[in-house]
Amino acid sequence: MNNNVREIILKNNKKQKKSLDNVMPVIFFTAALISIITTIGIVLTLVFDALKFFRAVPFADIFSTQLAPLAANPRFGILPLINGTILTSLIAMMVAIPVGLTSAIYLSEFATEKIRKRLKPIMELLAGIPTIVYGFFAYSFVTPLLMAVIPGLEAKNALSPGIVMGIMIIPLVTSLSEDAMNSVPNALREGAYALGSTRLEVAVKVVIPAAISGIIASFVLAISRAIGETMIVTIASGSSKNFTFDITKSIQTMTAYIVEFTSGDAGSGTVGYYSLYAVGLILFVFTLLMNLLAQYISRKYREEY
Amino acid sequence: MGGLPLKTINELKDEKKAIFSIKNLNLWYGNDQALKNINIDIMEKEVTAIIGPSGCGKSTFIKTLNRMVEMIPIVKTSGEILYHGKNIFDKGFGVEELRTTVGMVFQKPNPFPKSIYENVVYGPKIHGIKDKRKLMEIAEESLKSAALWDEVKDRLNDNAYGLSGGQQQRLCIARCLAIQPDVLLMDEPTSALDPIATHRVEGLIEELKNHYTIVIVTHSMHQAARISDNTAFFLSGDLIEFGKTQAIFSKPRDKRTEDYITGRFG
Amino acid sequence: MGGLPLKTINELKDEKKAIFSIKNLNLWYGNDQALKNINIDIMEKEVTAIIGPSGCGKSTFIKTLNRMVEMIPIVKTSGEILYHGKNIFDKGFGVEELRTTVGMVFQKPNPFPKSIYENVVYGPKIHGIKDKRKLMEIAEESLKSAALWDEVKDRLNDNAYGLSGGQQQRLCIARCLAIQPDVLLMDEPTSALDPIATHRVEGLIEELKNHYTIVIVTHSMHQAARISDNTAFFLSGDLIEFGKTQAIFSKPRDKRTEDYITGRFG
Amino acid sequence: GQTEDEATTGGENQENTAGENQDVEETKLEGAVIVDGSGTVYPLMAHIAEEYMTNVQPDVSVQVGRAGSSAGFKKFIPGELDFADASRKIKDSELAQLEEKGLKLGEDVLEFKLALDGLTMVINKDNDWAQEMTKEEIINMYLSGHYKADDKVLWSDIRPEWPAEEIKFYGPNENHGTYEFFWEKILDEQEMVKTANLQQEYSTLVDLVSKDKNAIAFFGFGYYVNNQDKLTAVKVDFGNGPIEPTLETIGEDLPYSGFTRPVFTYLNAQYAKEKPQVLDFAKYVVSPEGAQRLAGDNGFAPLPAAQYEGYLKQLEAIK
Amino acid sequence: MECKITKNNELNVENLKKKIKKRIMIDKSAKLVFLLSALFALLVLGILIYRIFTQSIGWLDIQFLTSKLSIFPEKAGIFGAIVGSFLLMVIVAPVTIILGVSTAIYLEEYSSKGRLQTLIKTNISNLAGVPSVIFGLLGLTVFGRLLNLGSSILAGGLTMSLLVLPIVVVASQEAIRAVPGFLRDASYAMGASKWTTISRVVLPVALPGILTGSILALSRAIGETAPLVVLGIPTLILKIPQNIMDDFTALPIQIYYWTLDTVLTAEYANLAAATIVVLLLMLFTLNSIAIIIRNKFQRRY
Ligand SMILES: Nc1ncnc2c1ncn2[C@@H]1O[C@H](COP(=O)(O)OP(=O)(O)OP(=O)(O)O)[C@@H](O)[C@H]1O
Ligand SMILES: Nc1ncnc2c1ncn2[C@@H]1O[C@H](COP(=O)(O)OP(=O)(O)OP(=O)(O)O)[C@@H](O)[C@H]1O
Ligand SMILES: [Mg+2]
Ligand SMILES: [Mg+2]
Ligand SMILES: O=P([O-])([O-])[O-]
Repeated sequence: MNNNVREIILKNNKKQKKSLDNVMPVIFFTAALISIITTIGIVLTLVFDALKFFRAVPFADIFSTQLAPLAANPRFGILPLINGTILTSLIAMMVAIPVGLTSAIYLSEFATEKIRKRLKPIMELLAGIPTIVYGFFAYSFVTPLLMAVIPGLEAKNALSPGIVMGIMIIPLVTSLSEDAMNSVPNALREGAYALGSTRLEVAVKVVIPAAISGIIASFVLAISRAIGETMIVTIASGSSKNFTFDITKSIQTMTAYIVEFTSGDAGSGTVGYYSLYAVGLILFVFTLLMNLLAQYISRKYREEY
Repeated sequence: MGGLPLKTINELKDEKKAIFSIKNLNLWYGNDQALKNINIDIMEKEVTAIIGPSGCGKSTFIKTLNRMVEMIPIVKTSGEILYHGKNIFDKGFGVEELRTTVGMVFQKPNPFPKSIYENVVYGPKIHGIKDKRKLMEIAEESLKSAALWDEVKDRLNDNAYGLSGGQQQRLCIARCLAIQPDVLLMDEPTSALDPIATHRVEGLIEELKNHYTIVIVTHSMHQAARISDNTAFFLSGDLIEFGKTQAIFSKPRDKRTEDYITGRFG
Repeated sequence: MGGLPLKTINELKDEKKAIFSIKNLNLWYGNDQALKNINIDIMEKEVTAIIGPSGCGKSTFIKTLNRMVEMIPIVKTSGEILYHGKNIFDKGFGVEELRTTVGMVFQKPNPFPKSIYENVVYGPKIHGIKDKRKLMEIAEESLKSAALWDEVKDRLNDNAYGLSGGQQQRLCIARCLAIQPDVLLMDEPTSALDPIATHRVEGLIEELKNHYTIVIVTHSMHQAARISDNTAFFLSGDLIEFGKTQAIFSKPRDKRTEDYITGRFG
Repeated sequence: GQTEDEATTGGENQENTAGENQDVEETKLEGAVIVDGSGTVYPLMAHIAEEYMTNVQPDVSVQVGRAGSSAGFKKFIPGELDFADASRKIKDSELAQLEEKGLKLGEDVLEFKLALDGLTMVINKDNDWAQEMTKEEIINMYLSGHYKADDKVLWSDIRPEWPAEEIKFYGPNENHGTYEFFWEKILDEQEMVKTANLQQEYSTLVDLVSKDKNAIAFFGFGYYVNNQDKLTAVKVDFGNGPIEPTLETIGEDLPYSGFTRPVFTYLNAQYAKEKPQVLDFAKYVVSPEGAQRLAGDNGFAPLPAAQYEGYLKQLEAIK
Repeated sequence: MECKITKNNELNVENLKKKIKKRIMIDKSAKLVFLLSALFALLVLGILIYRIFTQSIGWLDIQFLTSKLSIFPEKAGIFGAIVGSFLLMVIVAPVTIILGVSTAIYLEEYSSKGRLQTLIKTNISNLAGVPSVIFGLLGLTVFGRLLNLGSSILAGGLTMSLLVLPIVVVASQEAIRAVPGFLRDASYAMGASKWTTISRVVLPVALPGILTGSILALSRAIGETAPLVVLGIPTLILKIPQNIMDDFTALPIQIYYWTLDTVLTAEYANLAAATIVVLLLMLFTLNSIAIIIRNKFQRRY
């Protein structure tokens, strides 16, 4: 045996200060704080300037349908934006929920392993396409297509971005719903099959009710995504500030308002500039609540089995 | 049952015939053969017990009778299972129909996460019975037959997961009975239960055996001896011995059967 | 060895003294006490076997000796373990230092997913030895001591996961030896191995016992009897009997020890 | 077709100027020049910038934005820009803000008139009734409350023989000089119809009008002339019969003068002193190679050469 | 115990047989509908790729990839945007990976289960759901204005880093959690300190998972548009950026502006399509690398 290894090691250990071991945790902790600081940063950024807005504009005006932020006597009714956001999100959900859910049922209850293996990567691909590409697709393909079918459809409208947003969200709904269905114990399926159920009956009467909270959580998350989606609506919805429920008309969402405002005048301390942050704050709160709700619901369903 | 002219119990006893005729049944999981050339007749209105050490193919066999084994994609079968004279593997033979007349009770109670009532009427409902009153009738009758009625009649709308294990298992039996099957397949129905619950379920099975053809997998020799008319002993996929329970337990023909019954292995 | 003046084996035998003195050791996992008032002296350059039925606290005890048991946050201890006369639970006592001189071999071989060479020199490297030539020397020496050199000398840069289980276990031993510990703790080092690999590792341990203080947990009475100088028998956290192996195996003082050794339980 | 022609002429010009400029070029400059403001001026300025970067100073980075004239001034006043393009003259209020910062027009901030633009009323290609309108009709239709209290004006409100369909009013939003020109100079600062859909991007306006039979919008001639295949320009009757906006009719003394307006760029002369690339680009803009040559291509009527020469002299004085 | 004598005539064999046929029919049609629904995704993907690909034909060539931007479609190229996107990644990659992996190490190895850990975890999952345009506002206000970085690559990169940080954190956490405890034990038993164990055993083993997550984060960042638009990237910027303080344009920004101006210059649609093809190819490559890493380094223990 080579005798001096022990001595070298002991000597090294004596002089080796454990500085790294003391420093690294601090570094990591600091890094972990960055994420908290980011959240605080977002909240402060939004609240700070939004407060100026809320102080400058009477509450009644904020909850009006009149929006003309740049006019000589500006009006800051936020309802057109909220309405536009809800309208496009609703359309998106009307596409994403049926298609996403039925796809999930197919993948989880009907498809053979082989088909599942082929379809899932396609869903993943679809989920990985940047939203700007969907925006281009909405503008250059879906809108002209719809205009050919629906007379009176404006060149910029709520329908086309809504549909494309829905398509964009399908993979999210599908994969989260499928996860929820997969976590339903097989014993339940067996129980139902043994009673002579068809696959459809098992899916609809046993699996979906058992997975319902996970499925609903996926819907809520999808709504949150739709509310926060920016580029598709910016490109295809035309930024009209009218308060309308007509999906063939141009509308503006909260996100598109932020983009429009910043690509024009984001330079100064006007009320219009502060309105940007007020809208951002409302958007942030909206999506945060949705996310918390989704987390709450899905935590509940995890407890069930 | 089900469409057959009703007869008195005595008449039935005399005319007893095979409800299932299994002929040269082989079954593979992928490349592993789990059932090897099985030949058995399951007699109508009798109780057939399936015994054998763990992994010998008992569950596989019983799940083949209602084709539940096909839920596993890698399963391949050969041979015939004649049910009322018709091969259940035939193209034209619908598994939904088969499973409607051949009910199954699982090892672990698996009620749906719904109310007790909804659990029982699940079967009738999917088979198209919509009338509320009728459904309630069925629920009551089935729960009574499953000896559960008195315990749950005041809480039919409570979630089934609130029941004890033994109650859940009886609920699963009631759920089966609600669609009036001819045959009941039971895969170790009491092995997940505590002794008291086991006792109650065993009592129920002894009742049921007067009205149904029952195939029951069990690890308990006592259970097999007490309940069954016929016993089949499986060993690593082979049917080693099949015959009257009394005969098998008193003088088994095969040495391996004897070893198993006397607890020398398994 | 290690800093101590070299003596002949005879001299050592005469001067043997306790390298570990365990005094009134208690250990709790949360509220469950796993070790109850243990008192043992582990003698230098001897092999101490720890035996006892599953769950009796063998692993817990051996992991206490190098304070690995503290990796589990709910662990609480009381009492003293004197290592070379110093209490290892003292504030000033560095666990890294302790573990440098008290090596450990686990039940399941756990080489790093690195090359064979990197596995062996891991210890020297983290302890500050950088010289390539020196490291190579250490690797060769340790692998030779672990009776693995001939089998791996041509594939030192291959991944350790390409080795068989027995080879992996010997590699783990070599990895320990590379930092020249005083003590080797072994927790059922052969129980995850097939008979041939077990044989090889056992042979190695018999070699090593000439140079190291070894504490070995084992389920095999043969192994304990063959290898060890002293044996400690644990039963649900209590040290039932401790003494010369020969004495314990030939005439155990305690009835429970006898029952265990003769295979009547455990 | 349109753009291709433009592109090829652009290409030819580029070869010519490349040759000429080789002699002129003295020093290689680098750094950034930041231009923002008018969307009307944007195509012209972007064109000039590109020519400058390809042929004169390839290492200088001229960034051109199109936030709108007012938005441009809002960035120009605090010193974020080297140039602010504008499709209207700088307002007194903006001048006052500049003076607060110690910047005087004529000394620290230089105004260059670049060319003349004709404000053009555009309608859909399928609109075969409103191809000619009087100036009054145009004013009245855009005036809030003039025809309808809810501003849902029908074409038939203007002339009974026109279809009884609702007019869709479009225009650039208040960030834009074009909006202000229209509101101040044409509507005389009276309130505009509330139903008007005002947009940030001119491209969106072109798109909307080109696809809606009942749409009408107003913007610079350039955006019309480059999209003639998609839009129709309304011939405006200023009292002497309908006049079509063309490069021949737009001008202060020409028939379309009623809707003619100059377009500008404002230079921060302090930056021009500090940053040679800013000064150099400013010179290029007013040189014969710059606005003068490229105005026509982009739908602007050029000014007399003397005007540009004056600006060049002004710039030469800086150093 | 009651006998089952009351025979339910609705459950008689004939009746059942008829109903079962109907139910099977419904089941089969539902299966078809569900299949079509699942194939809808495939259909859309097909149309999207086909459309974009055909629109890009004739425009996507070496000249397009190596030229500067131009207002003239024939001359226009996206070299500047490619460099811009690349430099953006040069910021995003190290910042996100360092912050993300550090956070994951803290959460998995150092933090004790407690309120702070829960706070950080909830915070990260909520941060993942914040709309990207809000990150744009944050970037504009904090990096653009407060730190005076304007719309430089650095400002854009830092904004993007925060946006994709949760992806890296979550992926790294999973990778670190998947490192078996017996490897840690082996290291500790050799007298290794915590940091030594983490740096020499845990991180190398977790590396493939961390890399996969990081690549996915990058591919998200490379396609994000909204934060950059809000940050205020100029419409026309010809200069190829040289360093991280330069203003820049990136591939998605270019797609955005060209899409906006499609009505003005029809060929811009082709330029946008060609740029999308480039962007999608980049994403495809990144994702393939991630998949290859995932498959190649599948756990061996
Ligand atoms: N899903 C499956 N895939 C592959 N092999 C299986 C599957 N299910 C069972 N097997 C194999 O088939 C054989 C018979 O299994 P089976 O479950 O029928 O045994 P069993 O007699 O019911 O045992 P136990 O008493 O433990 O329930 C076993 O060797 C088992 O490993
Ligand atoms: N991490 C832990 N947390 C809580 N209790 C534990 C933990 N590890 C062990 N125990 C308990 O401590 C007691 C002793 O366990 P230990 O692992 O030391 O037994 P053992 O003698 O090594 O058994 P075996 O022969 O099975 O390895 C057991 O009752 C066990 O349940
Ligand atoms: Mg079984
Ligand atoms: Mg142990
Ligand atoms: O964009 P404007 O030219 O109208 O300011």
